[in-house]
Amino acid sequence: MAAVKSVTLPELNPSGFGAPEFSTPESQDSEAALARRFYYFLSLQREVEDRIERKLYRQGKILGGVYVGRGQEAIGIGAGLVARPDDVLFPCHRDLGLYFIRGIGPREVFAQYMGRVGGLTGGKDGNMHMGDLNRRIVAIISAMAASVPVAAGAAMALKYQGSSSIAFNFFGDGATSRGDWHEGINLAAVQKAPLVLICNNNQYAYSTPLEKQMACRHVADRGVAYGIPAEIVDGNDVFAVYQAAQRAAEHARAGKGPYLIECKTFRMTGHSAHDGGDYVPKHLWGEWAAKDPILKLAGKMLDRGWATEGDLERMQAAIKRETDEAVDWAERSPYPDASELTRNVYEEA
Amino acid sequence: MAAVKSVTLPELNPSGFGAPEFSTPESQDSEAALARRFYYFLSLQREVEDRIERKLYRQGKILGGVYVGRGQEAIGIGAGLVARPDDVLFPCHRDLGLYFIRGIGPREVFAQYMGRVGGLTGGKDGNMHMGDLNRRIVAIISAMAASVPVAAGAAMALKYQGSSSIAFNFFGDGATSRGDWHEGINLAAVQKAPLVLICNNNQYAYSTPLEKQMACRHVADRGVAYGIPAEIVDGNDVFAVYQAAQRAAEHARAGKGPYLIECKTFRMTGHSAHDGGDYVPKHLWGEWAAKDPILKLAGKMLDRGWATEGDLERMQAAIKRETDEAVDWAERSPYPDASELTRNVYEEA
Amino acid sequence: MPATTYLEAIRQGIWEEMERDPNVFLLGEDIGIYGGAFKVTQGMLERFGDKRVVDTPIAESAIVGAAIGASFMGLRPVAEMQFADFITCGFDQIVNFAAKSRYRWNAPAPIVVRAPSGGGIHGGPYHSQNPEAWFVHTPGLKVITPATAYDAKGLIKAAIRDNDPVIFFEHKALYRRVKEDLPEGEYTVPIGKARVHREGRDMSIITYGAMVHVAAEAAAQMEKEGVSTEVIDLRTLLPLDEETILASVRKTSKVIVLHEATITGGIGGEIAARITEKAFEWLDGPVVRIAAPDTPVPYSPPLEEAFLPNTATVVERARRLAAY
Amino acid sequence: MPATTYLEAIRQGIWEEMERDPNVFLLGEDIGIYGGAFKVTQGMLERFGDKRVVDTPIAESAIVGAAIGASFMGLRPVAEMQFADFITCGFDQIVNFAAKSRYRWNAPAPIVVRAPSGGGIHGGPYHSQNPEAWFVHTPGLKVITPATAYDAKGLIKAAIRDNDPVIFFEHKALYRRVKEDLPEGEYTVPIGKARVHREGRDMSIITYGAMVHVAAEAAAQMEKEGVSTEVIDLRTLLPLDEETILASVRKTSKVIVLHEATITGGIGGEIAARITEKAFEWLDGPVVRIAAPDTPVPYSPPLEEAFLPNTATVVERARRLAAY
Ligand SMILES: Cc1ncc(C[n+]2csc(CCOP(=O)(O)OP(=O)(O)O)c2C)c(N)n1
Ligand SMILES: Cc1ncc(C[n+]2csc(CCOP(=O)(O)OP(=O)(O)O)c2C)c(N)n1
Ligand SMILES: [Mg+2]
Ligand SMILES: [Mg+2]
Repeated sequence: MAAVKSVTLPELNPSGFGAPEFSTPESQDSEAALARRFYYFLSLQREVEDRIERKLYRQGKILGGVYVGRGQEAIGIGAGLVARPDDVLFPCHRDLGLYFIRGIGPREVFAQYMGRVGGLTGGKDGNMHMGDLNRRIVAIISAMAASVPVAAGAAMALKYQGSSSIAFNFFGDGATSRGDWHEGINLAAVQKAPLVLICNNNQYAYSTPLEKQMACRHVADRGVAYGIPAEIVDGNDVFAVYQAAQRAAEHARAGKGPYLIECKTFRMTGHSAHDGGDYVPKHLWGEWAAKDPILKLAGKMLDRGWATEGDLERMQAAIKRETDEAVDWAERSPYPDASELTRNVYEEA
Repeated sequence: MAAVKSVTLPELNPSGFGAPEFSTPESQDSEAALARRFYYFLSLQREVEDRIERKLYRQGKILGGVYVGRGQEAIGIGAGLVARPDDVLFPCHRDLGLYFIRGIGPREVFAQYMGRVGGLTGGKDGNMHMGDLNRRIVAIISAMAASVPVAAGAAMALKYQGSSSIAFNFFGDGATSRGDWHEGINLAAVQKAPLVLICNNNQYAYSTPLEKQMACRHVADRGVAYGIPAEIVDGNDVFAVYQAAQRAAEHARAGKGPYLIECKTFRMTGHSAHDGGDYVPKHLWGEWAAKDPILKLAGKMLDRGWATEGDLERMQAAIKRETDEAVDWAERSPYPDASELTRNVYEEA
Repeated sequence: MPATTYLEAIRQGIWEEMERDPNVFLLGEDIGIYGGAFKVTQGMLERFGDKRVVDTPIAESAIVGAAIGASFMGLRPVAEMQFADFITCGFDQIVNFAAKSRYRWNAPAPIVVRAPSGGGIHGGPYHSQNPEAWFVHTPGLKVITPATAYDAKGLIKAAIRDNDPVIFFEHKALYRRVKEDLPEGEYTVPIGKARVHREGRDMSIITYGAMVHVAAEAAAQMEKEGVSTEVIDLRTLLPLDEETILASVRKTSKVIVLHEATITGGIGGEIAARITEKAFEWLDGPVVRIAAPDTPVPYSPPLEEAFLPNTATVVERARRLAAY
Repeated sequence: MPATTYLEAIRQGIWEEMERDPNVFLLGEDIGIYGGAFKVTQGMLERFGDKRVVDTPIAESAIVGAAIGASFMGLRPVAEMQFADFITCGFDQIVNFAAKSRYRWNAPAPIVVRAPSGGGIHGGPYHSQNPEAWFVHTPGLKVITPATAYDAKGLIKAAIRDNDPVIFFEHKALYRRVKEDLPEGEYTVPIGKARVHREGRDMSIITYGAMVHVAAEAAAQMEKEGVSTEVIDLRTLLPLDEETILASVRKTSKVIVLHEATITGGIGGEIAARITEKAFEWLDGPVVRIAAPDTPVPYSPPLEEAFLPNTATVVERARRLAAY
C-alpha cells in the first residue's frame, strides 16, 4: 500500500448515525441546528463510553486499558465540528467524539475495544489507538504528546501542498510536560504551520494534579514561549469551545501559524477503568457534575426553545438503541485469525 | 569508586594561576578586585581558546571538534564567579572559563584537547566534554540541553540534602528547542529546585539563525511557561551578567526555585574550528567586535582607574607565558596506553 | 506468613533500602499518592514523605536525567518508568548520559531505572514491550530481569546498592502470578550471576523473566517424555553469566535460548553466538532460538497468544532438538 | 568524469529523487544554507528552495515526528540526524510511532532517517557511534548501511521510494575516502539484498559499512597466505539477506562476522545465531565474531585505534579460524 496521496473525504452525516429528526421545525437558526449536532455527538460519546467503561469492561469483554472522556466531551466535539472534513485530526485518548464526527460508527469502536476484526485496527491495536488515514484521523501512540511533532509535520505538509486544510491536535495537561510537546509546537511555530492545538486541562494526569505537573498557572501561559496566540475557554461549554476553535482555525488557515486553546474542564472518572480516582478531593466530583457539558447544553437548548424535553429524550433513546445494536454487531464480529499476526509489518507484495 | 558523597572543595585561587599582582594598590574597592578577576579569566579563556582553535587545531595537534566561546566569555565568567565553590556547575560547550574558575588549569585543558593522559578525562573524551565531580563541575554530553534535566536533579538533591548549594546550568539558544530543556526546567520549577539557568543567546546555532530556531522574540519569554522569573542582560557586559547571576542565585538559594537569565551576545567565530561562518551577514562581525566583552571591561577598568594600560599588558603577557608553558606541558603528556580502552566502563574491584 | 508476590517482593526490597539508606529516593509518575500504576510503591509516600517519593510530571527524559544529576550529588535514585514502553522517551539520557559517564569522566551514575515490561496482560503495542536488548547493547549499563519473587527482591536491593546504572525490568505478568515464601532476614542477590532454575542432563533451556516459567513447564513435560531438561534463569542480562551458560551447555550439549522479546536482534542471538564461539565442540545440534515473531505486540487476545512464546511451542521445538 | 565519492553519491541520489518526485523533501539541522554538517545536502536549498529543504530547530524528536506526519499526508520526507549519535533523541518517534504505524492502523510511514555514523574521525563518544543494532531489533523498520559509493547512491534512492520507514546509516569515515565511477544513467539498489564484495572459497567474512573495506584488505592478505576469502557486504541489515549469507557459508564452511559496533548485543550475534541455526551441518568451526569491545568510543587516537576493528586483527583471527 502506498502512502495515501489523495484523500477520500467522508460524507459528513450532519445528524449523525440514524439520529431522529427533532419535532421542532428545522428552523433557519443555525445555532439550533448546531446545538442539535452537539447534543447528538456529546450524548453518543457519553453513551458509548459508559457502555465501554461501566458495562463491557466490568463484564470482562474488554481486556485492555479503558480511558474515557466523561465530562470533557465538549472539547473534542466543539473543536471537531469546526474542522472541515479535509482537515486532519490528531485526537488524544479521551476524544472519542472525533471519530463519530468523522463517520466512524459505534460498531467499529466497540469492535476495536473488543479486539475484533470489525474494529478500526482489526485487533492489531486496542482502545483509542485507532485512526483512518482516509478519513484524516490519526491514531495516537501511547506516549503522551508524541502526536504533537507528527501533527506539526502534517501541518507543514499541508502548507507545502498549498492546501487550505489544517491540522487539529488534541492533548491533555499532563502531555504538555513532555519534550515532544515543546519540540513539536516550537517547530510548527517557526514554520508557521497551520496547526490548532487544543489542550483539555482536566486538572489531573492520572493521579497527578496540575500543581505537580507545572508551575505556571495556565497551559495557555505557554503560548508566549512559542510566539503563538493562546486563549482559555470553558471546556464544558461546547459553544465556547466551538467559537474558540473557529478563531484558531481562521488564524491557522490564514497562514498565521499555530494557535493554542486551553479548555478548562474536569475528568469525571478515574484515570482509567481500573482507577477509582480516590486521590481526587471528594467535593470536586459534585462541583463539576453540576457543570456537565451535556446538562449545560441541554439547558441552553430548552431555554432557547431549540428543543423540547421530549426531543432530547427521543434523541437519547435513539442513541441507546444505536448503541445496543452496535454492541451486538461488535460481539458478533470475529476475532482475527492468528495468521494476521505477522501480516502488514511491512508493505506486502 | 563509590558515588562522591562528600565533596572536596577546591581552593579558589582568587588571582587565577600565577596572574601577576597589579601595580595599582589593592584598594578596598571590591569592584576593582572583581574587575581584575574578570579580566584575568576572560583573557585566559580567550588566549587558551585562540591557541586551541587558531594554532593547535590548524597544526593538526587537535583532531576532534573545537568549539570556542570567543566574544561570549563574559557569560560563563560573570555567572561563574557568582557561584560558590560548593555550587554545582553545568557548563555548555563554550564555557571554558568555568573550568579555570574551578581551579582546573590550562595544562589539563590542552592535554584534554590533545587526548593525553594529563587531560581531565585522560583521553577518554575530548574537548569541552570534561568535568570533575570533586570540583562540582559536570561534563556535558553532546546532545544539546541534555544537561538541563541532570542539573535539575542535582538541584533537587541539594535541596533534599538541606544544603545551601545551588546548581548553575549553561546552554545556548539552540538548546532551548530541545525537549530536554523543557522537561528539565519544568521539573525543576515544579520542585522549586535551586537552579540558575543561563542562556547564551549568541543568535546562532551552528548555521541556524534565531528566527529559524524559535518564533518568540526572546529566550526569556519562555520563563513564564514554567512560572519562573526570567530576565535579559547584555551578555557582553561581565558586570551585568554578574549582577543578574547574583539576583538569580539569591532567588534560588532562598528556596524560590529556578531563575532564567538570557544573555544577549554573539558568537565571534564559526560554529566550530572547521566552520568559517560564511552564512553570517558580514556586517555583524564588525558590529559585535566593537562590543567585545574584554574590550568593554578593559575600557571600564581604565576609566575607573582600576588598572593602567601597563597592568593589563602585564596581565596579558603573564597569561601568554602561562599558556605557552601549559601547551608545552600538555604536549609532553603521554597518550593513554591502549590498555586503558576497556577500563572503567564499570566499577572495578 | 503468606507467600510473597513478585510485586510485593520488589516493594519490600525498595522499602528496605529506603529504610537502610537515606540517600535512596524514588521518582516517577504517580508513584506517590497513587502508589504507582502497579502499586509497587504503595505506602511509601506515607512512610518516607514527599521529599523521598517524588511524583514527577510526564517527562521520562527529565526523570532519568534528574536521577543522574541526583546520583552525582551522592543520592541513590530509583526512577520508575510507568511502563517499559516509555523508556524510549528517556533513551538518550540512559544510553548517552548515564551509561558513559563513568568511562568518560570518572563520574559514576548509580541510578536504577525500573521498567515494568512484558506482555500477556492485553496491553497492546505500547504496554507490552520487552526492550531489554537495546540496553544490553549499551556498554556501561547493567540489565536485570528477575523471574521469581526471591530474585526480584534480592536483585532490586543489589541494583540500588550497585555503583553503576542499572535497568531493572519487572515483568508485569509475574507481578501477581508468581509468589513464594521469602526468607525473614535481609538478603541480596548478586548481579551478573545466573541461576539453575531446574537441573537436567539432556538439554538446556536458557531464558529469563516470564519465560523461565514457560521453560519450566516445558521441561517438566520433556522430563515425562524422557528428556532431562535443565532451565537456566539468567537473572542478569548484562553482564551475562557466560560461565553458568557454558557449564550447562557442556553438560547437555543441546541448547534452546528462549525469550519473549522479538527474535531478530534479540539477546538470543548474543547468547547463541557466545555458545557457538566458546562451546562449539560440545554442541550436538544447532542452538535453537525461540522468541516472539518480528512484529509489534498485538492487542487482540488470539493475536497476542500467538505472539507470546508458550509451553507448547517450546515442547515441540525441544522434541525436535532432542531427536537431532 | 572523475570518480564519485560516497558522500557525493548520496548527494546525487537525494538530488535525483528530489528532481523526480516533488513529494520528496528534506528536513534537519543546518541542511539548508550550510548544506549539512557534512555537506551532503549542499546546493539543495538553492536548487529546491526552502519549502523542500527545511532547516529545523535542534529537535530530533520533532524532526522525526514531523517527517512521519508529512509522510501521512503523502510526502516523502528525508530527515537528517546531524550525527547518528543524536538519533537517541528521536528514538521514541522512530521505534514507536514510525515502525509500528502500518501494522497498527494500516498507515505506512515512508520516511527516511539519514544518520551519519561510525568512528575513525576522532569524534569521541558522541560523534562515532554505530547504533544500528537497536533498530535491527525493531520490527517495522528497514536498516541500511552502504559500504560503497555505488550502493550508497542506489540505496538512498531505493530508501526514498520505499513504502516503509528506513534508517539509513552513512559511515562518516567513508564519506570522502571511498570513491568509484558511477554509471551515467539512473539506477537503484534493491533493499534487502547483500552483495558478494569479493569471491572466495575457504572462508567468509560477513560484514557491512566501513568494515567491508577492512575485510577486503584482510581477505587480500589471506589470499596471499593461500586462504581464499569471500567478503559479503550485507548492505541492508533489516531485512537481512539470509540467502546470500547461507550460500556463502555453505560454500566456505568457515565464517567471520565483522562489525564496528560494540560486540555484545550487536548484530553479529544475530547473524552468527542464524548461521548456526540454519547451516550447522556445513560449519567447520565456530562462527567467529569480530567487533569493537564493549566500551564507549574513546576520543584519544591510540584508544580509538584500539577500539576499531582493523585489518591486523581480522587477519589474525582469520588465520586461527583457517587452522581450526
Ligand atoms: C510518555 C508517557 N509516559 C507515561 C504515560 C502513562 N500515562 C498514560 S495517560 C497519563 C496521564 C495523561 O495525563 P493528561 O495528558 O493530562 O491526559 P488526561 O489523561 O488527563 O486526559 C499517563 C501518565 C504515557 N502514556 N506516556
Ligand atoms: C541533540 C543534538 N542535536 C544536534 C547537535 C549538533 N550540534 C552541536 S552544537 C549545535 C548548535 C548549538 O547551538 P546553541 O545551543 O545555540 O549553542 P552555541 O553553539 O550557539 O553556543 C548543534 C546543532 C547536538 N550537539 N545535539
Ligand atoms: Mg489531564
Ligand atoms: Mg547559539
